[in-house]
Amino acid sequence: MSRRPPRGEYIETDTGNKVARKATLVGTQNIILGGKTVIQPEVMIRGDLIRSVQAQSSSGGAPASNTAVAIGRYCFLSRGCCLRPPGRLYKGAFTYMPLRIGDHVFVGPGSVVQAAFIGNHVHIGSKVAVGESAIIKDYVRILDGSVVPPNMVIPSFSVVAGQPARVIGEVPEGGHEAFELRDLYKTVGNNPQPAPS
Amino acid sequence: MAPLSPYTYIQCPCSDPGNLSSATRSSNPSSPADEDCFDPRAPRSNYSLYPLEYLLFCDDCHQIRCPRCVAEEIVAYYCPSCLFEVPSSNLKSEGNRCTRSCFQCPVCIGPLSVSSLETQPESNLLSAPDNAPAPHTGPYILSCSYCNWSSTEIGITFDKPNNIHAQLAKQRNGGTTRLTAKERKDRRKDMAQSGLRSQSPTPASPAATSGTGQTQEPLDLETQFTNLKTFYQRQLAESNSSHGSSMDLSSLGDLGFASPNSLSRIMSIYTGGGLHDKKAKARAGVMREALSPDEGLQLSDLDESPAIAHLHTHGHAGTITTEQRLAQPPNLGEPHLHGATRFESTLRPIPYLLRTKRSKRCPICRHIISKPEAKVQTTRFRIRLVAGSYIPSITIKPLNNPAALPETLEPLKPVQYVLTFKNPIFDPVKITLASPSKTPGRFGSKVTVLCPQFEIDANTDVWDEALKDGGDASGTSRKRQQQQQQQRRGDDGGQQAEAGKIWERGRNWVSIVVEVVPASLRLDRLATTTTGKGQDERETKEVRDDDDEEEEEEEEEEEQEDRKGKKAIVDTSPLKEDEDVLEIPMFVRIEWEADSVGDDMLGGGSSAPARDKDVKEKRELAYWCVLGLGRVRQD
Amino acid sequence: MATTSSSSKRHSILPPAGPKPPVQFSSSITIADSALLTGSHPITISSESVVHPRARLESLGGRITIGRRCIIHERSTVGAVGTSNRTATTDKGVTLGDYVTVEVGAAIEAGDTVVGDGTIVGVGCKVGAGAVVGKHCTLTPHTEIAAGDVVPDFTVVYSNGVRRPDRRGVAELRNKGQTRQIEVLRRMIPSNPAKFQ
Amino acid sequence: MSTSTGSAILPHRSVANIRTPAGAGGQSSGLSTPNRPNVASNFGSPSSLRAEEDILIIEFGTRKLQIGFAGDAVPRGSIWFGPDQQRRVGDFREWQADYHHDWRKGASGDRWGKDHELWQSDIRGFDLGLMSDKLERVLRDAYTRYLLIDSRPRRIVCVLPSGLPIPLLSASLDCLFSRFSPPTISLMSSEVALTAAAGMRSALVIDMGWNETVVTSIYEYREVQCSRTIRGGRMLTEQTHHFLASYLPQTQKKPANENSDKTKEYVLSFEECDDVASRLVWCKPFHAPNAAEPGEGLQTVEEHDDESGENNPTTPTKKTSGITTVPLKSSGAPISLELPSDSLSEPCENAFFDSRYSPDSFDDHELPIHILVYNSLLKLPLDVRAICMPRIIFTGGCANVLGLRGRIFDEVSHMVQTRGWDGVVGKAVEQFRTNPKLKRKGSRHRAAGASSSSQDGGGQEQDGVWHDAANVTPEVDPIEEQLKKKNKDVASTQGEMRVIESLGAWSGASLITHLKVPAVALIDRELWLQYGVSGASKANEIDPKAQQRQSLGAAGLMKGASSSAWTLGVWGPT
Repeated sequence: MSRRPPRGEYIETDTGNKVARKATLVGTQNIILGGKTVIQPEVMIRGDLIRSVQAQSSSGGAPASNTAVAIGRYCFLSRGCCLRPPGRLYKGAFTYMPLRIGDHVFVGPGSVVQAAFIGNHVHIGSKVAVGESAIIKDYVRILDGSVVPPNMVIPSFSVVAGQPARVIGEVPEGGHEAFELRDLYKTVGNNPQPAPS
Repeated sequence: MAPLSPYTYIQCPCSDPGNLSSATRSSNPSSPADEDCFDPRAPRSNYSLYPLEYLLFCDDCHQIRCPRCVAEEIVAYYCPSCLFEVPSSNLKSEGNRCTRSCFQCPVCIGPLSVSSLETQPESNLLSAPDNAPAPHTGPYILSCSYCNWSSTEIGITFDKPNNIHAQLAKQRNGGTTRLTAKERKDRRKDMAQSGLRSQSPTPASPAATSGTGQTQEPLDLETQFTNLKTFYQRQLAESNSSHGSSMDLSSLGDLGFASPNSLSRIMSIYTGGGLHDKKAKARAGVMREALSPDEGLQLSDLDESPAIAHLHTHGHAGTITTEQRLAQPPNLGEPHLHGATRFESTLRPIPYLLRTKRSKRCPICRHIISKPEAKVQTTRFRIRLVAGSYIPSITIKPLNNPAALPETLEPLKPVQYVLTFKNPIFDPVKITLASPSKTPGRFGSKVTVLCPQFEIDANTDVWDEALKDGGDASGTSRKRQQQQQQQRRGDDGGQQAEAGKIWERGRNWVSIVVEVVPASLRLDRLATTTTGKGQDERETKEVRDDDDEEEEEEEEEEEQEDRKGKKAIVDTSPLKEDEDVLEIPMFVRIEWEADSVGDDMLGGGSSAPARDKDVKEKRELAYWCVLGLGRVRQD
Repeated sequence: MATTSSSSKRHSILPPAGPKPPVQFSSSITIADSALLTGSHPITISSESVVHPRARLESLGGRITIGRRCIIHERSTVGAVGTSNRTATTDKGVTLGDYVTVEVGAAIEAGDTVVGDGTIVGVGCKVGAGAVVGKHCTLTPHTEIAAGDVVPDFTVVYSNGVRRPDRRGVAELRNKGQTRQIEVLRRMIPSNPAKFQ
Repeated sequence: MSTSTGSAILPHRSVANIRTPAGAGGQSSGLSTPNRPNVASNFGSPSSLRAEEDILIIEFGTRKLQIGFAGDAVPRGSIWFGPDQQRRVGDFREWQADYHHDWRKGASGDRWGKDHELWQSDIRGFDLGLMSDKLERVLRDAYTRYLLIDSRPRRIVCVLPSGLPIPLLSASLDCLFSRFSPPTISLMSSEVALTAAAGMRSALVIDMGWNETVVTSIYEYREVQCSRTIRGGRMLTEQTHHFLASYLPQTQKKPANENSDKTKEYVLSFEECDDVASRLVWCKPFHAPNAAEPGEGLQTVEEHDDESGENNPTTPTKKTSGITTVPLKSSGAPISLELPSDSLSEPCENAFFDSRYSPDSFDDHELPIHILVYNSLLKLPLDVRAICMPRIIFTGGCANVLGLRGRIFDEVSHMVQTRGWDGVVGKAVEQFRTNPKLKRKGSRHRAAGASSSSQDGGGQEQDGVWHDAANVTPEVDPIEEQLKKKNKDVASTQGEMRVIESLGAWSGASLITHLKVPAVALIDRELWLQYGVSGASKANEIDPKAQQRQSLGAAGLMKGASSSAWTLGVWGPT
């Protein structure tokens, strides 16, 4: 991915986000990037699916908060993954809920994430489907091809896999550093640096 | 097969024969006990090998600690679904599962959620005004949003949306209510009276027992257990009053005492006389057998024809899979299960097993080596001494194209790999490697470590790293050029990375080159590959100047004669799983001189002053590790 | 915020304008203008259905008929030219019943493929050419229905193809939910049918 | 964090947590909620080591391990051994989407299903080290997953089949002592535990286990006699395999290969066959050779008869014209077989009865179960037999095969009626029976007890209960005498055949331990690590009293134990 088209493949924002030009961000005004976050080509983020309950005038939530997708720092959205806010029937009315993502979250290629909350230091493998309004706590590793069922809660330090996904192991004490994405952040962009050996 | 990325496993020294118990020592040669070479594929090795991140390190014993050789202590219990902490007192009373409303689907073990069976939906035309939706009212159900199973399938609904666990305990499948512990106690009381009455006719006749026992529904597990316990305890109490307190213990005293062939002794009981006899009398005197259901007697109903009929009507689909059966918790509400959970209709929602936060101690010096924060929600650790910050990490890359991994390794074609050792500690370390020239197992590949001994400079703290970053980058670019040359030369298979020289050196890392000649996985080659090295030399050479044909032929011939000799010992069973993975066992010895105050190894900056101290002490660490390079192509 | 700049540029890379298929839209449908409609056979979308941005409707393999109140999510492909070399006997490519949901990234191959009323085709599913999926079925994420396979009504396909009957009897409820969702979506997704006509 | 944080955090000092319930829950509370570990019933001083307050009960099986706390009604967890436990730590490949485990090249490819077993009864060339590795890993798993306890030392009670070879026993003990360091381990024979868990003192335990079926006669908590046959779960699964294989297209193509198929090569995975065996295989009800014969009178038999008879519509044999579809994957291409449901009883037939062959054509190690049961009853001394007959307990995995227990019961009771308690069979006997003159003469010199058969063959037809056997029994059990004195009206049943439910060996052990009954084989850690098996002294050299005293006084304290000799009980050297 370190090949360089003449005009930079990525747009590097002043907060250090690297957003691929070939990424599809719908409703950007409702998408918040924490900074130092990488969005690779063909990533799709549905910022247009905002919560609509206040429009329904039931449960008068703060109307200001139109944020659909909030992403923390040092996140890495791999090629072809898709983030979209979870929708659900709320008191008989349908609404979307915001999707909140912490820091150092890796989303593998081709994964579709409809979680309600993703903590810090979470690794989502490739071709994973995270069901609607799932809650994923910190230091969770989701192996490739898993299907996280809707509304599932995944506690910290879990290794998760399967269809449907289940906790199949614990992240060992020595495994925490592996979730760090700072180095990975350096390796992409318009002038990528090689990964330290 | 997906190309597997190179990996490293480390064998914890705790599984050395020295630390193993007598039985394991007295086991087969297949155990990794024999130090001379450790076979990563021996079945036992799987139990002693760990990825680096699973290993801890005791700072005082200066030893690696693996999950097998740490003492654990539980810091907190919590439910993995609702993330509520559970006090350990509840654990004793309520058991090891969540007692709130957290359940797993008995069909697909996805999470179950409580939802209400809503009333008839109003007309769903968009034009229809979306008037205030009906407030959720019971009955409620547990339903799986993945496989769409719902508790209505087993005929269970709930009145309240909360505390499902308690409500479920009161219900059998099909919705029939079940007595709770308390209710059962009351029932037992009045059962006791009726029981006395029922005992007056001789219970010997099944009529009587069935009178009390069979007409009522069979005892469920919990009840039968309780009844038995009270039954026994009552008698122990009685006997306490009659005999000395030690006697009552002797009542059941010699469970499993006699061996099957001691019939004679039994008989002596009847032929009278003998101490045994008296003892038997006394013993038996205090303990009689259960005679009625409320004493825990449960005649079994052998007529299983309804179940059989059910089996034949519902067929394979109606029965549950082995996984589903194993996932089912024991159902206290049912009679003792002789295949009770066999049909889908008998499934029960699975309450989540609780999880724990555990801190770990070194079993030798009792120091804590890992301690998480107590709160369930926090992920911080108070102490976390991971092996990764004490012993060098090893990364493996193919020499020729570091970027892409080769799909598979060509059999009999030499490949070179770069092993990079990174030193995490703040003292320079001396590393000595030893690996067998031929990997153990049926398919022995040739291994040559070009530089088995070298030193790595000390790790430096964060600042230096930051400063060095630029330099590093240039260094890497230099490395690239080198490698490109190497690549050119590598193609004609010439020796480039010369023996005894390290390949590359960085601030706190050193990389060396290992050359391997993967063995052929052909079973008919087995005979030859099991022969000495010399021949392999020949093989590999011949393969290099690539005219395989004739070489093949003479191979064949050789095998002919080889077979005659070797047939006996050669195991030509088909390829086992992972036998095509080229794994190198490597013995790593690390020596370094550390300040006697060993605490400074973790923290970054504090080491700088520490290094000035002249009090040094020599330390060394040695262990086997396994390098997995890749799969060998099957020809 | 920073990413808006990217969004403006993003419009420069819009779908390649292929042969415009003849379309037959109900006046009440909602179709995002970044949806991709290609192919030569006609594409029919009945009343109140929603087509998300970046959804692909390919009528190369035959005509595509989409029933009432269907939701075609982003990146899904209806009428994909099947990998299974199966020649359509008629010109019917794909027929979706009413209240059908095609989730993110799902692919429904062309060639007499039928998806019954109220069926959910989950995230990343693949329905082979000529397959007939019954009414009110649920294909959980990553399910693959082989070409020509038949899935009876009220079937749940989960865990790599395990099938079981759906005994909840909530078809009505689901339709209602779908209706609510459509209400919301048609407010959120700027519809531009004209673009395709 | 979004989700609600945990409630007030309690102190983790085990003292606080563990003691409070111990104080609060007296004897009574122990009764009311049986699934509370026996902290309640510790009338030992609470000052005994805290971690020991809950005693672990571990029941060893060939394929599964059940573990929990003493006083619980059921084990907290039961773990089955399988190939996936034998992977390296951190190897999650079985969960990868693209991973397909090819059972043909499993870690132990040719040994079909062997890696689902903890041990084999044949320990020649068996890697004990590997076994203890397996054991340790499974136990650690149980500790963290099911028991949720830390690794502080706890007393352990092991429930073992009495036939367990010493090497396996000592290896297991080694593993337990060295890796989990319990202060003491006491051994309990699963048969005896079973008996206790049925509320009995004596019983005929029919344990249809995995490797073999063992028939053990327990009398007064003693194993009087035990006989075994290889007809167990494994055979059932293999029969199932042959059965299914015979229906597979590829094997039908080459029927010549059939017998080689039987011997060596497998066409289906063990897992699949095991699955089918546990799900679909059932057992046909008993059919008397000639229904006209009198002595069909046993109640149970009647039930089975008329439900298998024409009059009853719900009879399985009637319905089983139906078809059962069995989907199979491991044979290569996925295929689903259409089998007549009726035929799915064949594996069971072949595995346990083999009625095709005449009874005398079997070797001793492969007797059909009903014959085995009958013989072992026959071998028993008269009064013990009379006690054991109404106390038959079925256990073991194969007891779950639908209809099997009833079938065996009926077979046996049929044999009893037709043959009586006469070891001798054959033409002579038949003539002797049928010929009245001979018979009258004979009945004198036939043993009083043995005569029970033929006469009460008549006597029992009325009410189907063998009062005669009980009455005929000459010397009455002194214990019963004493009991009668004690509480008048209580007599125990004798003579008639009767099957009793037991809670299972684990629950029995839990019960016994909960009642503070000391097991005879009580092994102290220090002693074991010093001497190992060799340190054990012969079972009958031990004075049980001494054992009790020491285990009575501060629970298994070092000096108490080390002061006296110890034994391995049934398992020990004799």
